[in-house]
Amino acid sequence: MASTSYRELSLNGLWKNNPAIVQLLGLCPLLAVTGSVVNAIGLGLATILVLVCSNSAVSLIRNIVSDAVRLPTFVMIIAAAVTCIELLMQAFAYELYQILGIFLPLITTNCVILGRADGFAAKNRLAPALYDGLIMGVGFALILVLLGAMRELLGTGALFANMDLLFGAGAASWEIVVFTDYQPFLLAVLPPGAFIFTGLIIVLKNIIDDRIKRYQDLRKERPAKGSKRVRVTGNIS
Amino acid sequence: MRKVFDFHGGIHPPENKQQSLQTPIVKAGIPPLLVLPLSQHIGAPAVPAVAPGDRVLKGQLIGEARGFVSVPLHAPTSGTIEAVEERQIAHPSGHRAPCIVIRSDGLDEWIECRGIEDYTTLDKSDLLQRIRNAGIAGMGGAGFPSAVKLAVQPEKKISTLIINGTECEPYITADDALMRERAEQIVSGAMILRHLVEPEETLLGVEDNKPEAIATLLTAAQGTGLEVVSFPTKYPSGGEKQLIEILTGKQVPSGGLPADIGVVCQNMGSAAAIHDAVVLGRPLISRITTVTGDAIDQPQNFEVLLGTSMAYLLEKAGYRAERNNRLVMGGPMMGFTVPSPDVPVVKTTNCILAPSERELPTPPPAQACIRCGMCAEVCPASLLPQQMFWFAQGKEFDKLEQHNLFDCIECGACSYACPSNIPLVQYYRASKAEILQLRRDHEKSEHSRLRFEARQERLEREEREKAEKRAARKKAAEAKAKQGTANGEAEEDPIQAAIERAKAKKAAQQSAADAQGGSEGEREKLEKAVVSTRKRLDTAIAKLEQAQAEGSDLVEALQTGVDKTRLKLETAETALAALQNSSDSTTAESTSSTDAAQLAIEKAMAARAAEADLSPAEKARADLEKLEQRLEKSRAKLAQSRDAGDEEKIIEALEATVERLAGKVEQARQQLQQAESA
Amino acid sequence: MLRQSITRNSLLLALFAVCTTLLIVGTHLSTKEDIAEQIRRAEEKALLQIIPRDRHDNSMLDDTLPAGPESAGLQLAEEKRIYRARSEGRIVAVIVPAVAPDGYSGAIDLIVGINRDGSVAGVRVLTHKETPGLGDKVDLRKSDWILSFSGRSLSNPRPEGWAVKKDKGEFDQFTGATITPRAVVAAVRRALEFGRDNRAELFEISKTTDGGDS
Amino acid sequence: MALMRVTSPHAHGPMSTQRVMQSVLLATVPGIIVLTHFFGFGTLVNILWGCVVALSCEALALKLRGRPLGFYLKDCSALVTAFLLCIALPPYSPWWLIAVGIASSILLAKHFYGGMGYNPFNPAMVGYVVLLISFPVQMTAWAPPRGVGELPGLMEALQACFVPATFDAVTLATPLDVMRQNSSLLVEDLWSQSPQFGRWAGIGWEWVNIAFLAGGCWLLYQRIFTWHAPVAMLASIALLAAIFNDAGSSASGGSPLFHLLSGATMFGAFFIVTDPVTSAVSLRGRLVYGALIGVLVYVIRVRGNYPDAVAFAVLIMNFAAPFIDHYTQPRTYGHEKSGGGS
Amino acid sequence: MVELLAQYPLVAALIALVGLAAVFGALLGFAAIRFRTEGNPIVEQINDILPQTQCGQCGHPGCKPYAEAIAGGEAINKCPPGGEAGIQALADLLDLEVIPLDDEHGEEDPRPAVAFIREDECIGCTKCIQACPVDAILGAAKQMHTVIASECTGCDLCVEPCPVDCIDMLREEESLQNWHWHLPDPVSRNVDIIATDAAPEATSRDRAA
Amino acid sequence: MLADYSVLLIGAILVNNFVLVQFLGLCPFMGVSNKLETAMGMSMATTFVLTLASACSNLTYHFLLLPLGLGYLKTIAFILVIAVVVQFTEMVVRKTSPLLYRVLGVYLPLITTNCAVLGVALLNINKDHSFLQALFYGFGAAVGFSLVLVLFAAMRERLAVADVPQPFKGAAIGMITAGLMSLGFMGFAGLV
Ligand SMILES: Cc1cc2nc3c(=O)[nH]c(=O)nc-3n(C[C@H](O)[C@H](O)[C@H](O)COP(=O)(O)O)c2cc1C
Ligand SMILES: Cc1cc2nc3c(=O)[nH]c(=O)nc-3n(C[C@H](O)[C@H](O)[C@H](O)COP(=O)(O)O)c2cc1C
Ligand SMILES: Cc1cc2nc3c(=O)[nH]c(=O)nc-3n(C[C@H](O)[C@H](O)[C@H](O)COP(=O)(O)O)c2cc1C
Ligand SMILES: Cc1cc2nc3c(=O)[nH]c(=O)nc-3n(C[C@H](O)[C@H](O)[C@H](O)CO)c2cc1C
Ligand code: SF4
Ligand code: SF4
Ligand code: SF4
Ligand code: SF4
Ligand code: FES
Repeated sequence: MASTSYRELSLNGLWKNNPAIVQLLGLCPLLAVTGSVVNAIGLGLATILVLVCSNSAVSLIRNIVSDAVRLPTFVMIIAAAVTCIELLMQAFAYELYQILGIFLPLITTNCVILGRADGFAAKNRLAPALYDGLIMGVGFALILVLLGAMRELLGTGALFANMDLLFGAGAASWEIVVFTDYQPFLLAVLPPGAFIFTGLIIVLKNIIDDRIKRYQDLRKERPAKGSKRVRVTGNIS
Repeated sequence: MRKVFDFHGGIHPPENKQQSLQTPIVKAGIPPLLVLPLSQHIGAPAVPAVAPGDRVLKGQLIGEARGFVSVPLHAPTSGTIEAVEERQIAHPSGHRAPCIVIRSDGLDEWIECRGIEDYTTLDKSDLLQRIRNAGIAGMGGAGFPSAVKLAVQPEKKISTLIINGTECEPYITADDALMRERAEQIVSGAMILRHLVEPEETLLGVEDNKPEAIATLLTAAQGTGLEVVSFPTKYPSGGEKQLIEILTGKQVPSGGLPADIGVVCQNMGSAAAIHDAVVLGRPLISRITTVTGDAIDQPQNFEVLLGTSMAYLLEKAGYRAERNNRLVMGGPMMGFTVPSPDVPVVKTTNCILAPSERELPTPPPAQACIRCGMCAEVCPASLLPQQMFWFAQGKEFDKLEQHNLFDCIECGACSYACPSNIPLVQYYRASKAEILQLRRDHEKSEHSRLRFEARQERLEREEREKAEKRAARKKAAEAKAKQGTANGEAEEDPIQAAIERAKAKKAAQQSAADAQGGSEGEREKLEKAVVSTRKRLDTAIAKLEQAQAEGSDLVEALQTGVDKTRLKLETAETALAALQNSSDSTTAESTSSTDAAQLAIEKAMAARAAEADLSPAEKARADLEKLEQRLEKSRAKLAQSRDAGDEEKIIEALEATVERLAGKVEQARQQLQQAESA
Repeated sequence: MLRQSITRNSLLLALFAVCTTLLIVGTHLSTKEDIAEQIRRAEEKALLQIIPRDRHDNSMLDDTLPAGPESAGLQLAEEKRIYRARSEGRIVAVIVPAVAPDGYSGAIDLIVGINRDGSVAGVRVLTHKETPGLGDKVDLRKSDWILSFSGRSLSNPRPEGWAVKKDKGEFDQFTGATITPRAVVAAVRRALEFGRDNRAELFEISKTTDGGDS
Repeated sequence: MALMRVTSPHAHGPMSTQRVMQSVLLATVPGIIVLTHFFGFGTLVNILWGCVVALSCEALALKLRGRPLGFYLKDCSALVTAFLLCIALPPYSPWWLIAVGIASSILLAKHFYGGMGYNPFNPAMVGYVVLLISFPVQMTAWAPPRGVGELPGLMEALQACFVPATFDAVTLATPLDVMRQNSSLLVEDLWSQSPQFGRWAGIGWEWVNIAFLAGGCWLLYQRIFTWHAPVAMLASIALLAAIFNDAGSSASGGSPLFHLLSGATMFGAFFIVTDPVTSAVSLRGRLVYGALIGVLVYVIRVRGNYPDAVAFAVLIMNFAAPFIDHYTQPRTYGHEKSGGGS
Repeated sequence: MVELLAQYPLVAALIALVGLAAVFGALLGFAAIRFRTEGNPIVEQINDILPQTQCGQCGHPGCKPYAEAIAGGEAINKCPPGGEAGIQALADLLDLEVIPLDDEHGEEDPRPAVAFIREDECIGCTKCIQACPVDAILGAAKQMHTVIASECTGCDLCVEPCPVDCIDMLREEESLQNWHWHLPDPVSRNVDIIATDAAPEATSRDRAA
Repeated sequence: MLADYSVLLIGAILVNNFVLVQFLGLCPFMGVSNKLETAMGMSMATTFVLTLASACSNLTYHFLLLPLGLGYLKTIAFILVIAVVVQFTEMVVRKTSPLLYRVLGVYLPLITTNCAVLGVALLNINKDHSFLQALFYGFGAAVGFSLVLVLFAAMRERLAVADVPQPFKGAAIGMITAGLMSLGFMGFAGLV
């Protein structure tokens, strides 16, 4: 695994194995807090932080823990990271903390984090683990923001409202009203919209993947059929 | 009036029965040629008891039953056996099957038949034997050997015997006509059946759309204790299970037989045939067949000798081939289409339906299932056809079985009712077959697994033993080294022989391959052969070298292998080169790049030059001759090894060879024809 | 072996527990004050919207009176608090919790600021379950209808006017939704009446010293 | 002519999918006539525009999926969806509302799932609910019936649809709305206070329901569907209404007759609940399916936020239909007990 | 006591969490020893689904090793003899998504094949016997060899080692005995209207088959 | 009293359904719903663990964390409690009923990362539930989760044989279906 290149890791986290829309992990926050961009960014940042911390920590201790207590240890590390971030957010972005509600502590059970800790960090050195955490987090956050933007735009006709919750009073003016005199399409911001739009993002990804695959198929020839065969009965002398 | 019950579902398709009921039953006469498939029913095919050239009399045994679930076959008229060969038969697959072909002599000369006046004196097993010997297979549908069905196990007490005169399918009137005209025979047959199974009651079930038949049956059955029961017309009330429910209110348990609930069911036609067999001593050699449909000028019922070709019958009834879109054996609901009118009538041919396009139009493309449930409403087995259809589409076999696919009687009511025109029954048939295939496959794979594991174990054991032995040998060798003796090898001969044999063979094949050249496909094949042979040669040489290095005792065998492969390569290359040369010299030059090929081309050029002035037809003829010789030889070998009582596996293998060669001969023959016509 | 496994594993886990606890407690201790401050500020925020800082100089959160189901007119379901805003010790306004129980989809929680002169300082909806797109316009985030109460009092408009336009009152309703504003208007009016009836207690006006501000 | 080789059965019944759909369209006609009589041309305009949008959406989806247009368009299922959705929409809806609704129906609910026959949710009801939660203002604007308010003419109806900005809609709460909102009055007072109540239910509404009942009965007679689901639904509504109706306060939810003849009850029972694609398949399953829809309709009407609950109840039960199917397999011939489930 | 502890948040937190963790760790350690599981029953179930052709096309020496690999997380689409149906069954068992067969490993051949040795060419070298994973080839050194058709799994492993290339893989031909109805074909490939069996191609295929 | 609890139950099962309205436990909802059978197993396991964890976490909070003034440790404490409950359940089930273990066993470990479990524990605190209320709320949440999971699984089995366009196959159509389900569940708004 050590040979995994950073390029590969990036590609995986951002696209090929995107935690949110490919692995379908961490769906709860994805759907719950993406009513607006600012919520999405807030939770996205929190998730990235937790992922980076937990991946690094797990990578550091990977040789100490025994199998039996592996998972609980990881969970504890994650929970600690989450709690710290929760406390910090409470101290410095209280309103956002209130909006995110229980989904902030619920980062603890975001399967992406435990999954990366167990599946990657526990087997790799610090640097790749850290990078993996970062890129997975970014991949997750990007989907969060994309979904948030789609829903906010359709649901309210504007984008980047209330950014001051996260970026201080100066950000209050960031709001862009895209459609004036817009008849809000409330479905987008209501729970059903969250599901449907996530589904549509997955569809979009499938279509793009399909295009890419077709393009690649045109360019490179397929490996020979049956090329991976082995002799069941060993070598015949 | 007896209480009759209803069953779930059912449909009311237009009956279309009156067309064929205008005239009484007509004797179809004796056609010049009769073709009798050896397999006319469920169960093992009969074994021919005659050889080509034999003269047979009407009613003479020509096919013997083999096994328990099998019935014998009799000559429908007198004549000579013309052949025992594969012929097209009435089967939905359109495949050919072994048949006995009789050329009738027109004399219609009966073999001596001895009926018995009073069958009650006969032992029951004798009586059954008579029915069996008369070749009676159920005439209502599946053609299940009647004697088997009647040989009820003693522990199953039969309470009801049902004679099935329902004839619920549209168009068909064979049983109706039989009941109208030969009610006495039926009643007599029913009495024999009653005597055999000793039921508490015997019911003759007839749908209420045949008042005339009911009336005649009632008269005939007077005083016999047989009860004629009529019930409302509905398709498929004639299905055994449905009829049993109608008449007794009981359902045959899933996977069980009617006998499990004390019922035996026979068709009216079967009953009449049993009468003939027992009272008159006549075997089953003819039956009533309805010929009907819009493409027929005079729809009517025929009494047909089994083996009569459908074309003959159709002709008699005034067949308008140009109007006909499909030819169905059986009714429009359960019947199957036959590939051509030249197939023979068999024991289960109750109807030949020749509809026009307007009458039974070509099915339009199916639409999506809208789950309307009309199929479920009409399904007599209370299944959920739409669910089964979905699962069949998704190949979800577990779910299909969960939804009781195997209780489907393939009656077609669901397809009839489906507004989306989905060929539901075909899905069920295919799925049933696939599930059965999967079961067999799974059994086989279990078997393979065991063998594989056994082999692994054996190999491990051998490995261990070898290791031990090696250790022992080492010791021995050390001891031997002191003695300093050497051994010469002697066992050369068999391999040498094998080489010779193979060489001869290869040569023959080679020439065949040569002659086959000419077409583009051939060239591709040859090219592939060259490449693959070259590759093989390389590996063979590598192997040989390795073996030599290791001093393995297989060096010689490998050497021959290498030689042979080299030879093969050469010949292949020659052939290819020649081919390219003859067909397209420009491409030949560009493609033959390797030295070896270049060399081979030159070598082959000469050979080609000699052959080139042979015309294609001549070449093909020569080819054919060679092949025929080979075929002859391997036939001989097969016969020889059969005589010698060789192992079955070997015989099988030889049979396969013969078949393959036969195929090739056939191919060559066609080529020859083509060449000649060209 | 069993014992060994148990001790080893529990020790390990305990070790991690210690580490994580240290981390958390550390963070907790260093953010404690900030958080407390934030919480207060958040609680105060709604109050401050109604009575801005420049009108008072006390901490409203610490100057409260109890209110509950027994407080006639407020229709509260549970115990709440009335906040008082003072300027130089004198109560300039109070913020009264109120409930409109007859919203379209259940109760609507409000706070109503009442000035010493009996006029409305401001109204805010705290929680509601009204239909999104219809009744939820009582929320300031969706529309500023709620601001139309500011400055009104029981005499402005006259009692008949304390209703939505459809009921011949003075307050706008929303297209397609009458029930929600109707309920809110009624609740605000009741809150004002409560303020009038309990003026003395709320504004600490003793009967005798009822000075120049009536 | 070569002989055809096909499986049995060779005969086919008279039913075709196209005919089924056309029958449903035909059966809505009495209802539409009565609707038009009481509420003006709004519904007719809705339907016309809806059909145009529906066919375009269907054609678009087919095009994108590379399917032959003619073959699929002629099954008329898109028209049925358009008819049913447009009947359910308030008359005089603006064109974009209808377009969004139909697009949700045909694209989201139908073609995302593979087109006709594969959709697990009733397309018309998906369209309706999407609109209801997205545009509640427009969706709760029912015109007052003839005799209570002025009826706009045909031109005004067209104007309402295509240039909605210039049309000033007159709206009135529907009887179910009124019933839902007033829980403190006696039913009799409610009746006398609100102009929209008629003899048994709302003015106009009762006749609309009776017309749909008639259309439904005709479909039943034509054997387009079985009686199980609609009867179960109506029975359970009536039963619940009878149990909880104390003839006094409006909090008790109204009389059985009121429930049967208001809102979309009959329309739902005979045209929505019977949608074969999205309902349970076995007869027993349909009984359960219909009855549960009835229960949900009653409960949501009386206790929930949405006065006419048919659409929600149908969607919720669509969701449960496969599960119901799993446990209501009929007893197959020759089996001891029903073989359903595991 | 409690009040006392509450005074010192650090101590309190430590006691609470460490206490919990210690109890937890003890429980887990106990469980780790006490409830250790041996073997993996899922392997047997997977192996049961694999076709046991033992052909090695999946890249493992036999079906069992592949079953173990699948249990260890390998993709389920590498067994050509099992084909789509096999993948479907595996996906069902393991609750995975059905994926198409990986054709790097070969293609599914719907018709089973049986090896056949042209015996007059066989030189009796026994290579094929060594190659056969299920011992379906009979023969002794320097004698003619033959394949027991009923035991042959059709893996074609014996073909390549044969030095004289006298082994053919014979496909089973459709005959009256093994004929059965096929599922209706889509009318044509580019438009998938659900099939009818009346499609001209379908019938011609049936006839040809 | 009884009415209160039934309101709590109905609220948790239908009106504020954990999966469709509150967005909790979505990963197992999407991941373990391909087959009805597995969904059933998961439902049973989750119901048991969720109810138990809800009650236990409530006890932990009220009798350990609150007295010690350690409210901020709730996340980590709860996750420990949940893990213990899951592990403990697994042990007990394995020991006492191998049959049940075969049905539930594989799902139990998955539950630790089901955010519905932690979510219920946290919501209990947010809503100030008493022990009994927590028990009912946990049970209601679990039943709500199980209900939609099982119905969804049955529906996905049907979708598996539908002619869904290629890019929509699998997770995408699953999501859209969940969306339409949630659309239906909006009808329950206002019931309690
Ligand atoms: C494979 C097979 C085995 C049968 N075995 C028996 C049997 O042992 N005894 C018996 O009385 N009938 C047996 N039957 C006959 C059936 O019960 C039934 O009568 C026969 O298939 C004809 O029914 P049908 O024309 O409705 O298809 C068997 C049928 C089949 C197809
Ligand atoms: C759908 C269906 C319809 C059938 N219709 C008849 C019928 O009309 N008349 C009849 O004799 N047999 C009919 N059969 C065959 C009977 O099931 C049964 O095989 C037969 O009566 C047994 O008698 P046999 O063994 O003498 O043929 C039908 C079978 C099926 C599956
Ligand atoms: C789905 C639905 C949601 C509604 N939501 C609200 C609401 O949130 N607030 C409200 O006042 N009325 C609501 N209503 C009530 C109706 O719109 C009612 O007809 C309206 O209040 C009457 O007002 P009008 O007199 O302005 O037409 C709702 C109605 C429906 C059908
Ligand atoms: C009796 C009957 C009722 C129907 N009801 C509906 C309906 O409520 N909504 C709808 O969109 N389509 C309905 N359809 C049409 C059709 O089933 C629908 O377009 C499919 O759901 C699309 O796949 C109905 C069809 C029939 C035969
Ligand atoms: S009759 Fe045809 S369309 Fe109707 S449910 Fe059955 S299979 Fe589907
Ligand atoms: S063919 Fe099978 S499924 Fe169809 S109606 Fe007949 S018994 Fe039922
Ligand atoms: S590819 Fe061959 S060896 Fe591998 S699992 Fe399949 S059959 Fe067995
Ligand atoms: S490998 Fe070929 S030559 Fe050798 S024994 Fe087998 S069949 Fe004969
Ligand atoms: S994020 Fe909620 S269960 Fe995975």
